[in-house]
Amino acid sequence: MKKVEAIIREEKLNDVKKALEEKSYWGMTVSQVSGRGKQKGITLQWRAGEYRVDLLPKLKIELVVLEEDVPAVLDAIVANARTGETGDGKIFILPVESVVRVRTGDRNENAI
Amino acid sequence: MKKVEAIIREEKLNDVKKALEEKSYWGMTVSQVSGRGKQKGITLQWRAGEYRVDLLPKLKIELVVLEEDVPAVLDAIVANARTGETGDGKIFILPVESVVRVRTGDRNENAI
Amino acid sequence: MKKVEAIIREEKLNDVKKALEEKSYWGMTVSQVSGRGKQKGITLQWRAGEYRVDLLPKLKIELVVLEEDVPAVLDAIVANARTGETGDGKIFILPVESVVRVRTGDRNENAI
Amino acid sequence: MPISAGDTAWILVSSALVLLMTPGLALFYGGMARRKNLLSTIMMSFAIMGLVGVIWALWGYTLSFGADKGSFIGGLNFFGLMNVGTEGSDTYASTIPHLAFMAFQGMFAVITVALITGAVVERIKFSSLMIFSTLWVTLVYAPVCHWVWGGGWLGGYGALDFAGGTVVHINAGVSALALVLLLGKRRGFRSEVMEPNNIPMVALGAGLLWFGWFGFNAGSSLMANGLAANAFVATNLAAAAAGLTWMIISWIHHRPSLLGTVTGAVAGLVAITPAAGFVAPIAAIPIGFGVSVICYYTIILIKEKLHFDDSLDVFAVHGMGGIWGALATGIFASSSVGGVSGLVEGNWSQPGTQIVGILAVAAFAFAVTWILGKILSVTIGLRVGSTEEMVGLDLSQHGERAYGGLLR
Amino acid sequence: MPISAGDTAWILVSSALVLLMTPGLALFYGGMARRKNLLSTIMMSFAIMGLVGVIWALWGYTLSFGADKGSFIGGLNFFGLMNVGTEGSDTYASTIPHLAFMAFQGMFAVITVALITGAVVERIKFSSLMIFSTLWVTLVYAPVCHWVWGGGWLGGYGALDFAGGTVVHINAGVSALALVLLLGKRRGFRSEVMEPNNIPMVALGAGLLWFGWFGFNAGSSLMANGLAANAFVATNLAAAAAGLTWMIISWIHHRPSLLGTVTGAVAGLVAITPAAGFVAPIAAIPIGFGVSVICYYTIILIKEKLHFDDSLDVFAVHGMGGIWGALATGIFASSSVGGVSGLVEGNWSQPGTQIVGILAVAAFAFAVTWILGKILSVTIGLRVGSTEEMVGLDLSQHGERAYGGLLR
Amino acid sequence: MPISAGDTAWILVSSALVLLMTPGLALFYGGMARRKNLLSTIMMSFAIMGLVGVIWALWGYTLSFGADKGSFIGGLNFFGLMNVGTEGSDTYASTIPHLAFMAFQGMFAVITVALITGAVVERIKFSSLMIFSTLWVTLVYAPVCHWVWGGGWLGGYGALDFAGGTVVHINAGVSALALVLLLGKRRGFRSEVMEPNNIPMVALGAGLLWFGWFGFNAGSSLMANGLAANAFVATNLAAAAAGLTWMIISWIHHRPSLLGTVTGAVAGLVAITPAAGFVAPIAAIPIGFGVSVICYYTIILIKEKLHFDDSLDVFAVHGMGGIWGALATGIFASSSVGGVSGLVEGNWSQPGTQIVGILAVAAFAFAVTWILGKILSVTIGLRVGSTEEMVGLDLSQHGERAYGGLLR
Ligand SMILES: Nc1ncnc2c1ncn2[C@@H]1O[C@H](COP(=O)(O)OP(=O)(O)O)[C@@H](O)[C@H]1O
Ligand SMILES: Nc1ncnc2c1ncn2[C@@H]1O[C@H](COP(=O)(O)OP(=O)(O)O)[C@@H](O)[C@H]1O
Ligand SMILES: Nc1ncnc2c1ncn2[C@@H]1O[C@H](COP(=O)(O)OP(=O)(O)O)[C@@H](O)[C@H]1O
Repeated sequence: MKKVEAIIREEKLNDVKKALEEKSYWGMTVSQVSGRGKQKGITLQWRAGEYRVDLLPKLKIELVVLEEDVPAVLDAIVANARTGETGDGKIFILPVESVVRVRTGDRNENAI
Repeated sequence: MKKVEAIIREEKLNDVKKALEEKSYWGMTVSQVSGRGKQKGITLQWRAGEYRVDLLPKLKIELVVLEEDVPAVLDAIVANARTGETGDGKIFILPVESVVRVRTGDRNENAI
Repeated sequence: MKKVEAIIREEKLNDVKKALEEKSYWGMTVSQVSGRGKQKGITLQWRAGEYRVDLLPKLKIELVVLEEDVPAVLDAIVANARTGETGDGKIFILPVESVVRVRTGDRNENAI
Repeated sequence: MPISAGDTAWILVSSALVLLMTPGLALFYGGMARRKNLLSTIMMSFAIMGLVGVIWALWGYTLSFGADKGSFIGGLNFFGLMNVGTEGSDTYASTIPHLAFMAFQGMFAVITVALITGAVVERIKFSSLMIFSTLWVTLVYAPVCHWVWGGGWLGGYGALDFAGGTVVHINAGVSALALVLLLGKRRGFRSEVMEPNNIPMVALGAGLLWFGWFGFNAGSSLMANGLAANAFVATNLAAAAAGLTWMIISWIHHRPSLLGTVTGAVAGLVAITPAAGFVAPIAAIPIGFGVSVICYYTIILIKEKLHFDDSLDVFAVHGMGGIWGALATGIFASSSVGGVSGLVEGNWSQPGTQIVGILAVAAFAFAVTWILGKILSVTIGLRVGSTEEMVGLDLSQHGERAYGGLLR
Repeated sequence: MPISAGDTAWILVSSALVLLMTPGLALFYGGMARRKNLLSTIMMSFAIMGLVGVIWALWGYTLSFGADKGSFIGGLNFFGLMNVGTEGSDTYASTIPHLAFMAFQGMFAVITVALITGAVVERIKFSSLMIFSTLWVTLVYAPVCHWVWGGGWLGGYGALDFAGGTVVHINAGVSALALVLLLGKRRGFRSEVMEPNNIPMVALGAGLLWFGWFGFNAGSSLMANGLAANAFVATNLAAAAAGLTWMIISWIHHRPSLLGTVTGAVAGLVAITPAAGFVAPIAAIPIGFGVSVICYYTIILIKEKLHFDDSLDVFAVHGMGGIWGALATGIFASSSVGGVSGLVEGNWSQPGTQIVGILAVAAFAFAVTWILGKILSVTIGLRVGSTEEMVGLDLSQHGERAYGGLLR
Repeated sequence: MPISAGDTAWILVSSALVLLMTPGLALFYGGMARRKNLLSTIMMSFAIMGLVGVIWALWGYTLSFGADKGSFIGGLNFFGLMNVGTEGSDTYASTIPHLAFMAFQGMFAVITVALITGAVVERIKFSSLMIFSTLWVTLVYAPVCHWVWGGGWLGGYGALDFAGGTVVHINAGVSALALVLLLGKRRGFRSEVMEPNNIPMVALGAGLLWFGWFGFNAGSSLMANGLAANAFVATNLAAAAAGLTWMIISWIHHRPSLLGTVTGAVAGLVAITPAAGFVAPIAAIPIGFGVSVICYYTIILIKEKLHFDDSLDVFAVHGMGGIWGALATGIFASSSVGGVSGLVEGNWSQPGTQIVGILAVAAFAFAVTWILGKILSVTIGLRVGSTEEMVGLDLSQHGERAYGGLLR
């Protein structure tokens, strides 16, 4: 099993969620993060004058899926989180050694 | 060393924390996440009419522990985060390659 | 590739960020977490009387870097997040199997 | 007539109370928007406090209350506050300084324009809103205000509007509807969940509105007298009854909702506005009950059946609430309160007169707003771009975000 | 007597100020609850504004201020606002419209019921609270109000209560205690940390309460005169002195606390309530000092020794603060202010009279509240289920959450 | 002269309005600080409401308004509110109770001290601030207040200050600058981003300030009369014009900013303060326009060129805004309003007189504040330790945090 961690733009969550849903990847965990990368921040303003913020709001989506599902999940995310501008985000794939469903105590494949 | 990532109900944190404490797993990191899974969301209401929210508030607990401690930690979490209803959460176990304690620079076993 | 997950004090973010920047590690993802460890909490007060909070605000910094960059990153974080008091935080290193840049679809080394 | 210190104190306080309603509205609306549009929503009200505040002194007051021109509009004799002094006016509220009357009326103009914004939040271009507001207060608000209160035809005709059911609420509500039709829906309307970002903020806003509304309604008696007390009690009772009613409706459908309760209270305040100085206070109970039923189901109709994106229900609450209030004034008016009888006292013609007022104002407001909106739409555009809308208006229109610091 | 515009202006404004106290209280309490119960806590106050607002007009006012029946309760001559008009009343406040007096008194009834809710937040069933409020305002508030201000026995007996130390604060505080004993503790009380979710919101609420309390106390002179000014100054000084005192106590124990400072200010406002029109303003300093000491250690006693879960310290602040205030009125009353001397002017009997008032109201309120609560408890139940409590009352009782959007 | 109910009602309400400004300021400032200093920032205002509230009654009022001693300070005849009663004063505002005048003036003292705190937030030691406030209100505020309004030399000399441009705003603004120079910069000033934590809170604070300012300015006429109405209208128009101007300036540089708009409105309120009862209302438009231009570029100058860390721009907004207002009063004063002509009516000497007032107050305030600050700095220290500053003043000074619950 793998954990897919995708950092995306906040406004893309709905599209990504729907795309995953259609491929019946329903389970996911989302959290608010701030990030920086190629995108060099945004300019905001004080009462007078401006300033730059380099850590921008992003969302992190975490999905734990079977190894064979990783490509499909990646496709769904990339296709729907893209705008083509810097700041679109990154996806990281991490190994997961086991999974437990709290409700039942089921393990691994049965628990996803 | 392993990282145990448990997604649980918000209201279960105290019980889980206490159970881990009793087994002397004190160190942990908690964050607010939103998730969906088998639990199909909740119904909230507008001024008039209703709507469904599918991403529900959950908490993520992260514990980095020695491999041999994983079963005990899992037991403590499963036993205390369960309600038996959908939405109880998931636990993921990930490999951790090394650990550093910032204060001392200690590594690995000594740093947990 | 590795994921470096550092839990640090909130007030140390700026120093850590700058140190990483100087070594040209620019990309990172930051999130708000609460943690406990050796640091046994802080005392706050009600209207009358006091209470202890054991989960304290921390920040989690996540950086995905090439394996060879890990030591430099660790050094930068440890050197700049330290105060010497309990509560300075922990760093975990996790394996990352692959990385995708959403904007371009680039993979792995090219995507970091 | 000499200036009365008691009346002056009351109208100055009432003016301050009505002024406070606009920040109250900013929070009431702001809390219901999504977080990425929170500042933008609040900004609309504050910008209008500045813009309309200045316009009112320059030409708004004189067009509304200047010497009557053909029963349609006021003349320019009060342009730039000329001839508006510390003595009482001959025409209006002679026991208070003319400036106090002007100030009180100005607060109404400000909040009326601000009310409209609730319908267009989360997608209107800020520059267009500023131009629209300038034109609207000049070409819609001033004439309608003149018709009803400034010596124009509608007041003369006998349409009753104690504190602005027609001038403020129907006017704003119907204009909001016209803009909604022109602007179209927000991206994701009815496909994405659009949760209010901060319901406690909505409740705070509602609390300030309720508080300020005493100035709005009881101040409209323009003296600190028995009529003011009558309006005061009717106002409070309508808010209470309507809040309670909406709570019960939401309970029947689901659970007793705070958002519903405060919406109901505001709807009750809308409905009692035209009636407060014409009906016996106890009539506020049926008026408040009626308005919550009407507005609740209007929201369902508009949003779920017609699929109009009247985002914060301005037409449903202010338009329909104002219409019900105007009608209810014709029904419940009591000659012992405001000198005019309504239907329940056997005056069968008053509801008809009220309907003429409703239709005239609604038609005028809709038509002129539509034309103004259309012109803006084909020239500089009414709507922000799609990316700007997705990112949120706080960043895209104002270069700010509501909650700073590292993270949200 | 003819209506005075100045007095009318003052009482209408005061009524509006007291109305604003309930939303202020909603925020004050709301900020101290946990986030999952934030809307629920706010909702209690707003629902009561609706419910008691309507009840007051229907039967609350007449039971409190109607023609005296046996020194115990008012008759039905003002039922449904019958005979309550725009002229002055013969009996009460004859220089203002009777409706203004009625409105002012109604605001007191609303906030008194709302005050109680602080003790029962985070676990009471909303439906039971609504029924309880209906019964309590009828069977406890109205009689006690009648005893003290409506021509009943306690006012006649000579117990002093300028603006509601007994009628409002002791009444609410003791009733809160009775409910606390019936309801039991919140899950996790004293084992889990229950942090206030939003202290800035508490401070805002306290600011609105302080502001509104000028209407409460200085408005209780029912004229815009020297006595009103006396009450105004005493009110401000008590709030200031008590806020400062609580700050210092918290500093001695730990650090100067904002939550403590604003709690102290509110306690000072409570304590000065019965005294404001009877004592010289400077007496507000010892009164304010005393109340903070008393309430601070009462909280410690109640929560840490007795382990009663008086969640937001209603008994400690309003009950004990009100008792101290009533006593202090008997101590510091000055005949040159309100016509009655207290202990320091050598009138040894006044404290005794005050104690009779305190005991009578406390006993009555406790007993009737206990009975009402018990009946509800054994019929429909007073408390939400354990899962509902854990999930939070916002979701379980109201189907809403405070902060929408993707995440919290 | 007998007490006027109308005037009394107005001044009591105005006092309540000015009281509300301090919680308003707490939120206005609080929202601009960083989250870790949010409670601390709010606490400063609330602690000062307590501290200065008590001091004013004990010795502040008498030093300001007691029998004149050498044109410099008031005598002790009103010490502890001695001789301040429910009758009108012979000297001040004879149509209202002396206590009402005292209360009204006390609210000014409170907010003036609170204004200063904006310059020193996020690093001043709370204990030092408390001592400083005690000394400052005694040694700076009371004398300056006496000079201008209490029968001292500056009022006699002919310097015009209707509602506190000099006494409140220049006084606070210049004192703030002195403290800024003594305290030094916050850690990370100009190297780290210091975002306002909550702009909606800033807007709410601004709304409450705007509302309360009607009491501040229009209440300063001390009667409910034409002059009050004049001041009322000027106040609103200045806020509107200045808010609009600041919005446009921010738009020219970047985007129309909400933070800018509300800052502008507050600056407008500052500038009109000394002028409100001396200029024709329409003059509020140039005054409001001017103040936003001046303050905007002063902020840039102070923060970006001089690198002074006047954290929340107290000198820029209140100091410079107050100076412009005082000057503008000398320019636009109209004899038909307040009996004195300014430059535009051909009185070339009035601006000079105003400049004397500005310089005298600025020099005195700067010098005494500097000395007080220096003494504190070398004795107990003005500043928190570096770790305390990094952790934030909420935890380090007050042992509290703004938002409780598990996470932020
Ligand atoms: N090396 C990295 N480690 C962790 N997170 C990263 C890293 N690089 C980028 N990110 C995350 O991805 C987000 C988008 O990265 P960015 O480089 O701006 O996008 P793009 O590659 O499309 O230009 C950042 O805001 C940050 O949260
Ligand atoms: N495949 C998944 N990947 C990541 N997180 C998941 C996944 N499935 C479930 N979760 C997380 O676990 C939480 C509980 O899942 P759910 O299926 O509702 O519980 P249960 O299995 O007890 O019914 C979800 O809200 C989500 O945060
Ligand atoms: N075993 C662990 N698993 C996960 N997070 C941990 C663990 N131990 C500590 N942490 C995180 O690191 C933070 C700092 O730990 P602490 O032990 O207080 O620091 P130090 O080791 O410097 O004394 C904690 O607040 C928590 O977030």
